[in-house]
Amino acid sequence: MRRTLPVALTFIVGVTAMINTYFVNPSLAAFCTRYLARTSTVSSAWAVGLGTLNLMRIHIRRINRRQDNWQYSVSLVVTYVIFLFLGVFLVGHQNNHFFQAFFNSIQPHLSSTMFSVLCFYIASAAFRAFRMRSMEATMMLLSAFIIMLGNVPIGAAIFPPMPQISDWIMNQINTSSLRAMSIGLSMGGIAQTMRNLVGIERGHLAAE
Amino acid sequence: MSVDRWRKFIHMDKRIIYLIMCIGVVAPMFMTFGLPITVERPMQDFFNVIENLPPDSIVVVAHEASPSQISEFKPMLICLMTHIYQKGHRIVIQSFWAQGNALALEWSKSAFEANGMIYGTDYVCVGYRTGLTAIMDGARTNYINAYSDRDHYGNTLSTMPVMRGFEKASDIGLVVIFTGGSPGVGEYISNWQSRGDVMNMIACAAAVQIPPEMVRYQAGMLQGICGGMSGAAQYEKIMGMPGSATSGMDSQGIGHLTIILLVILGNIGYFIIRNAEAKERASRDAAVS
Amino acid sequence: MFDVPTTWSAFLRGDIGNWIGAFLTLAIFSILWKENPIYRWCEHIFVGSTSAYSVVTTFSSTIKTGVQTNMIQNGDWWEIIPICLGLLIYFQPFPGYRWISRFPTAYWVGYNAGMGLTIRTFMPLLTYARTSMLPLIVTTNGAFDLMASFNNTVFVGSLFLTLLYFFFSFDFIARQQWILSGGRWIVMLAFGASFGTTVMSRISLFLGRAEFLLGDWLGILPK
Amino acid sequence: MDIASLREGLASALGGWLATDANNRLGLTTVVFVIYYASCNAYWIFKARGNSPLRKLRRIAGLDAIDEAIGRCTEMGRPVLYNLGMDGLSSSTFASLAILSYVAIRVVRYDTRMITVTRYASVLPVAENTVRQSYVEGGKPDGFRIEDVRFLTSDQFGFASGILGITVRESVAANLMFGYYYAESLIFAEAGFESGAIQIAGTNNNSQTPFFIPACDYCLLGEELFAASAYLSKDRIRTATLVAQDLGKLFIAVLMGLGVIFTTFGSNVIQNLMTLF
Repeated sequence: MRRTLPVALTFIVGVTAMINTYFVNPSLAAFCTRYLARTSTVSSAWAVGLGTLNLMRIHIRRINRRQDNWQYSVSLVVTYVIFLFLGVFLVGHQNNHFFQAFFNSIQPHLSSTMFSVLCFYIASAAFRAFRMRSMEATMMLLSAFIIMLGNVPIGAAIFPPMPQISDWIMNQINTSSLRAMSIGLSMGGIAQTMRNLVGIERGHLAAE
Repeated sequence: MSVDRWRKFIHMDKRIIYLIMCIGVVAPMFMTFGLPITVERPMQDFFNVIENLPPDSIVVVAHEASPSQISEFKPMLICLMTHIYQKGHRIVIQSFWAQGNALALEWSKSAFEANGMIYGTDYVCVGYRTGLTAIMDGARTNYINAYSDRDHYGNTLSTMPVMRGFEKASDIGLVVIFTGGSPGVGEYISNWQSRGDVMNMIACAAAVQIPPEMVRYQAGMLQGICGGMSGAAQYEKIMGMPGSATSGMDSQGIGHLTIILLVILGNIGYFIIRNAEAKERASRDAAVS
Repeated sequence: MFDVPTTWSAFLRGDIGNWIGAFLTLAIFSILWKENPIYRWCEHIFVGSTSAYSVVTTFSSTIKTGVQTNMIQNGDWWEIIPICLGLLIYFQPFPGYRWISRFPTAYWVGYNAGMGLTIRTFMPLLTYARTSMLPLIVTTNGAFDLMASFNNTVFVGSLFLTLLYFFFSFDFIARQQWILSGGRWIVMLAFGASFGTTVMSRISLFLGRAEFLLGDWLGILPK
Repeated sequence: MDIASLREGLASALGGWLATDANNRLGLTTVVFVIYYASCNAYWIFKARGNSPLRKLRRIAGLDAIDEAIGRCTEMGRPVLYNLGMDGLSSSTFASLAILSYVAIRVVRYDTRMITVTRYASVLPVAENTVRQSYVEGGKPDGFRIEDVRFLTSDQFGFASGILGITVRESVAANLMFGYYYAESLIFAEAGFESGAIQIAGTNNNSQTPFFIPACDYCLLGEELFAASAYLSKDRIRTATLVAQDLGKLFIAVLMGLGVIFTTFGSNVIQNLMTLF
């Protein structure tokens, strides 16, 4: 019962949400958006709390036991507490001007810098891995090469038809192959979801 | 180079690669090479749409962007604001991304200052609101009411000269959508275009967003596209005002070339080492037998 | 509940904001040299601040509106059910009662699985099929169009080769070496092209940061 | 055959209750396909319950390498890092959870440490349960350490920076990344390379696979990620669903093949039949 009931809940909720989209039935559709979807949104909001409890537990334990890097955990917990305090007690919560200004003086810089580190990683990954070791690697290297040259004016300056060749690869090979892969991926995703829905895979249920 | 040198080269510290890449990208910011830029069809169409607008039109600039798009969108905004102003149209900036409005004002500041454009007369920013569908829907009957008669700074919209004759979405002459993801072009098309309010739509797309917007361009939903940094550079070229995108394209060119050269050299090294090792093995086998 | 003067926000948006931004930017870039204390410190700040931010936004936009607006103002008392269901997840850490926390998880898995099997998940498959039905022999104005025919043949050929490569349980296909290697080559060509197109946007990102550091912060960029 | 009148008849018969799409008119075809796919599943699952031998699966190198990666961690005494991907409870995360339970059982058996990370808090309890279950099945229920299943933040690059730090500081020896990834894929892969880990990755985001291929030792291409659950568990019913999945693709391939043949000879019958309602 402790195992069957959750599996049944999964199945009933899932099938209702699914069936709804196949048929035109205003009352079922209204039920789904009003109750099913809302329940999912509201109840999963609590998970965020569980997540941060996990985060805090790890770092507070690290501080208590003076494990490696505990000083950094202090800064994490302090930042967390400051932001939580401001967010909870400032008027308007996350829409408060100071909360926004404070968050925006930190997050966008960190986030876009972390993102832009990729500019260097992409260069080093290309240098390290693009070797003509096998036919496959050569294929990947060649097309990346042509596309890169086709994308910048320098490519056309070196070899005038380069943009056309790169367009051809994009339109004929990239599009078609990715389309075939998307077909496979959707089918795979569907099969995987179905296994979870009918309870063939139930690893997500808590152990006793 | 000897085989050992090559071996050292292909196993070089990746920090050297980072450094080369950094120099390759940053150096052109200080000295522009002026690599050739050709204006492509989608960009020419983009330009022509603005050229052919009836005078004194209202142009909505939907700046659906986040800070990381600065290098692509800032030069586009500068050209776009100048272009629209020179053609004698009025600009209304809006955005459904939390930071989009403030970013649009900040990034186009130099264009506003250079042209002497006046807030409230030549351009206005209506600010961020949540509830995209409700607002876009409301704007179809009364734009000012949908934005509760307040602009980005909390001033009254309806008394501003820039808003004269602008009641509902169908009064808009053109929507320019800056798009870096969702919400983006799709929302404007489904809310305003497919319901017949505004037919004229052009897009400024971040590089990652070019392929889906191209599909819309080919389907005729968008009349023109200014795509990525190369689009911005083309715009600067047509407008005759070279700026950060033109030098950015030099950076792009050198950056791409750096990666390409690294890959070529890496492969040359790889083949030289492989040949040397094969020879070594052959001579060792010969010695054994 | 309290508020602070707007000058505080203006202060953060001014020059001091540029200095904070520059420091954080350089700290993150320092990871390229090696993992170091300054990066580590920034990383922890990053995780702490964004984590708290997501707690604040989620609770105030979902649970607070649920309780304050929907339940108390509009009298929609049924929302107590999802709130209680969500709360059950907090039984997770207690061994004897852990099974209770299965109910919210089961609900989420069920709802998400259901949304993953809607008609909209199946439709694109058939849209792809329909839009890929290209004629292999194209005639333009009554004359045979070699280029278009060749393009369509390549398109359909690489589509089918890729599709066949991903059949797992068909022994017949698994024995055809030409499908396995041909399919893999096509896939690699496609992935190489995707790699090549992405380089541009990554360089743009770094250019953005470089402009911030050299222009907004140091002000040494030529105008 | 008069397509137009057929269309009209179907529209008046089905219009009130069967959902479709005004532009594509694929409603009926989709339902036919769903019924076909469901019956394939039913048939093969029924068959799998018997004793008749099922079909053999094609080899997937990336999945075979998982054992090697865990073995190496055990030898070196360094942890495994398991990344559940950047998506909430979607199909890719489900697939990743299936691989996680396989990996976790081996980790328990070899007494190796494994750090599991997830971006969304709603995945956290699910991941925790999966790992805990493996410890129970492995006979070491007390060996489970709650701090090894971690949530950091749902901010995309905040999470990426955190994982980058963990990978390098804990000097992981195997970096397993399965699930949906966005642009940060290369950050994880470079971090794993930096710490000298064996890296195996698989994502259903085709625009990120090109970054995993050069940076990782093994990379699952496309839907190999979804085949993993059946492939690793060797469970008969899961294999049956995989066969049904292949049959679903076969349907589309045959449809497409017919379409190509018909259009080549100048007839649009297949397209018209597909878009009746």
